[in-house]
Amino acid sequence: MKFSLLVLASPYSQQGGLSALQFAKTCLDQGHQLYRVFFYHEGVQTASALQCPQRDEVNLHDQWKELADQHSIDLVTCIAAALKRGILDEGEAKRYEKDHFNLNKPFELSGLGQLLDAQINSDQLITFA
Amino acid sequence: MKFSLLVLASPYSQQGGLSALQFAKTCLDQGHQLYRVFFYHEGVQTASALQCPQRDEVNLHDQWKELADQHSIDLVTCIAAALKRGILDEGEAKRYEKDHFNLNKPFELSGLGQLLDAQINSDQLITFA
Amino acid sequence: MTNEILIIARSAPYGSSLAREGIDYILTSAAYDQDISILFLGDGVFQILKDQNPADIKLKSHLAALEILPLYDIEKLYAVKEDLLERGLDINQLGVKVTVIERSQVDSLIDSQDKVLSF
Amino acid sequence: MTNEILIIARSAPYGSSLAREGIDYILTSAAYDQDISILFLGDGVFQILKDQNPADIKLKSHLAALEILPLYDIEKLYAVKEDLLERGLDINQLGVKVTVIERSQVDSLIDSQDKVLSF
Amino acid sequence: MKLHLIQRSPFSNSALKDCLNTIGENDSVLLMQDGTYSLNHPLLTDIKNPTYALLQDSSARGLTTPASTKAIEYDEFVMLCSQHKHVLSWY
Amino acid sequence: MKLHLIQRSPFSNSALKDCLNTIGENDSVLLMQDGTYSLNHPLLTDIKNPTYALLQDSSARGLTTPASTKAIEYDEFVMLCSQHKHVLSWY
Repeated sequence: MKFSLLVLASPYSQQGGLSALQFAKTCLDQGHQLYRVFFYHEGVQTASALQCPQRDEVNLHDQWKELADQHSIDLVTCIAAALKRGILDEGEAKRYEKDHFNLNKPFELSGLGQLLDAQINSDQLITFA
Repeated sequence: MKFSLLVLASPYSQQGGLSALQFAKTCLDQGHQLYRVFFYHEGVQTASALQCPQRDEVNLHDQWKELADQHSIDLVTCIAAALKRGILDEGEAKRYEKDHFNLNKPFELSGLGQLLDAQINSDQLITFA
Repeated sequence: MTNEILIIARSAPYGSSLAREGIDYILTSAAYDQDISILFLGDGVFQILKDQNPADIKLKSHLAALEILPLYDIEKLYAVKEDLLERGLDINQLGVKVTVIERSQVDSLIDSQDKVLSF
Repeated sequence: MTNEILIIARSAPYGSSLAREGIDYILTSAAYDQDISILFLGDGVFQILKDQNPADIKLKSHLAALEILPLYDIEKLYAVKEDLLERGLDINQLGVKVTVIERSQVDSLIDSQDKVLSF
Repeated sequence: MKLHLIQRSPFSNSALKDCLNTIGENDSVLLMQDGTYSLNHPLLTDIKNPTYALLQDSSARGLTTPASTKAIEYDEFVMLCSQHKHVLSWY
Repeated sequence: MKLHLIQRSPFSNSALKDCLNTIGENDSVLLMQDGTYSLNHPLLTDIKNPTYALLQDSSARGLTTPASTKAIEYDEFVMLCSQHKHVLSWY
């Protein structure tokens, strides 16, 4: 089956991001396809490369990156939700005249059309809040 | 009177940050002292200089900065809560070997002792969640 | 391909941005020619109250966003009768045209759709 | 100067980080020699359940954090009886030593303190 | 004598209920943010404590304040905070 | 035939209540995250729908699963999602 995930949970304030990661790994273990992970609402914080969790905490950003590198999963961060929350890539940093940025590949910024595409073209879209 | 504020709310996901700002302005208008604003939990996101709200949205980061510049208010961000959520200043960026950072003066990173100090040394500590 | 998509709006506006982010998703879906319905359920029924005046709290009007839905041909709006009643709201206090349905009808409304998502 | 500070712990652990962040504040306050009491109220009573085993969900044990409180001389722990009962919990299921008080006693407990903060 | 700030909707969150379960007879309640959705909630009609609601927050939401509740602005919000020993937020 | 994911505590959030208000007779309920605090909630004892709980989430919290609820792991969680037309999250 083709799954997509919608992550609304804030990575270090709520459990939803951990649940989504575990769900994603189990999907892949079972041979399902993971079509896209879409980060929206507070979930966009997951994309920040500046997160420095403690050593005994899961680094959600790194774990998603690793999973995406191994299985070429689309990690899409909603651009409108991300920009207001201070998540931007190099291009947006230039556009908004910021000296710094915090979003790198494989995370990417894109519009809500990518969530719609995931909802339409996956058999199942599961929300983690 | 001496007030301090504890901001737990995420700046662009909840209303608490807007309420806290309005409360702070009213305090100062009434001649009260604002001893410290402490950002904890999701409130630490307020300190990110990378936030790019839309033009018809309040820029909470800039508004706090302006208020602090005018009235020399302490804007303290909990360092432990901030680091895991990807909020760091230049010094922490070096320590954690990150190429970028997003926290500048007048926001500063410090420990929970600053919240305790605010609670003890203010007449009133008001929480905005 | 046009899908029938139901958005369940469960969040009250202003306190959380979820209500607004749900509407943003609805407008995007409409722009891509999907057949959208909206079900206001639980605290989501507060989204459709008339006379919202959020300028004072420096937030954008949620009702104004809902009012442009007809321009996108989104006209299938439902609200749950019991959820309105529990909150002391009657149909005269609503600012957009909705079809009031009973809780017992929600199940089959959801089942009739190709896709469902809630905010 | 030592203040009597009451922390009201209202959040269930694990789903939200607030419960943990409250404990972090308590440990800080204790390190600065404040006289701390903790009141577990509402869903906060779930913090003191025994046999927590969060390694499987990759989170740190909340109970383990509570168990070190006596090392900081924090021994005034209270839990609300009715909130335990509503959640089907009895005293045998608790992992730390608490004084069970009734809802009617909460008001005067709070009033007796110099400072109060809830998480 | 405490001031309780209710910051969440009583229909989706237990903030108001948890507060009223333990409220003292000399305490006051202030509804703010989504807490203003409590304005016509049955739990509030049963209490004798002074009840306030932040006007900006209720009018933003299209809510009207019943006679039993006093609509206030930030000026009075700050003043109420200065007049109570403890101010507790419920969220 | 829907699968409902309950992701919040029923004592502090209306997720479970809102879900059960409108649940269909052929639907199933899966408790996860703080939703596992629902395990002994009165609302659940009244329903006839199949009820599941994510074992990792309940054991993390020190909760035991009553006989009326089936404890499952992520394997079965994914399988349940693949077997239902709609999967709805309540939070």
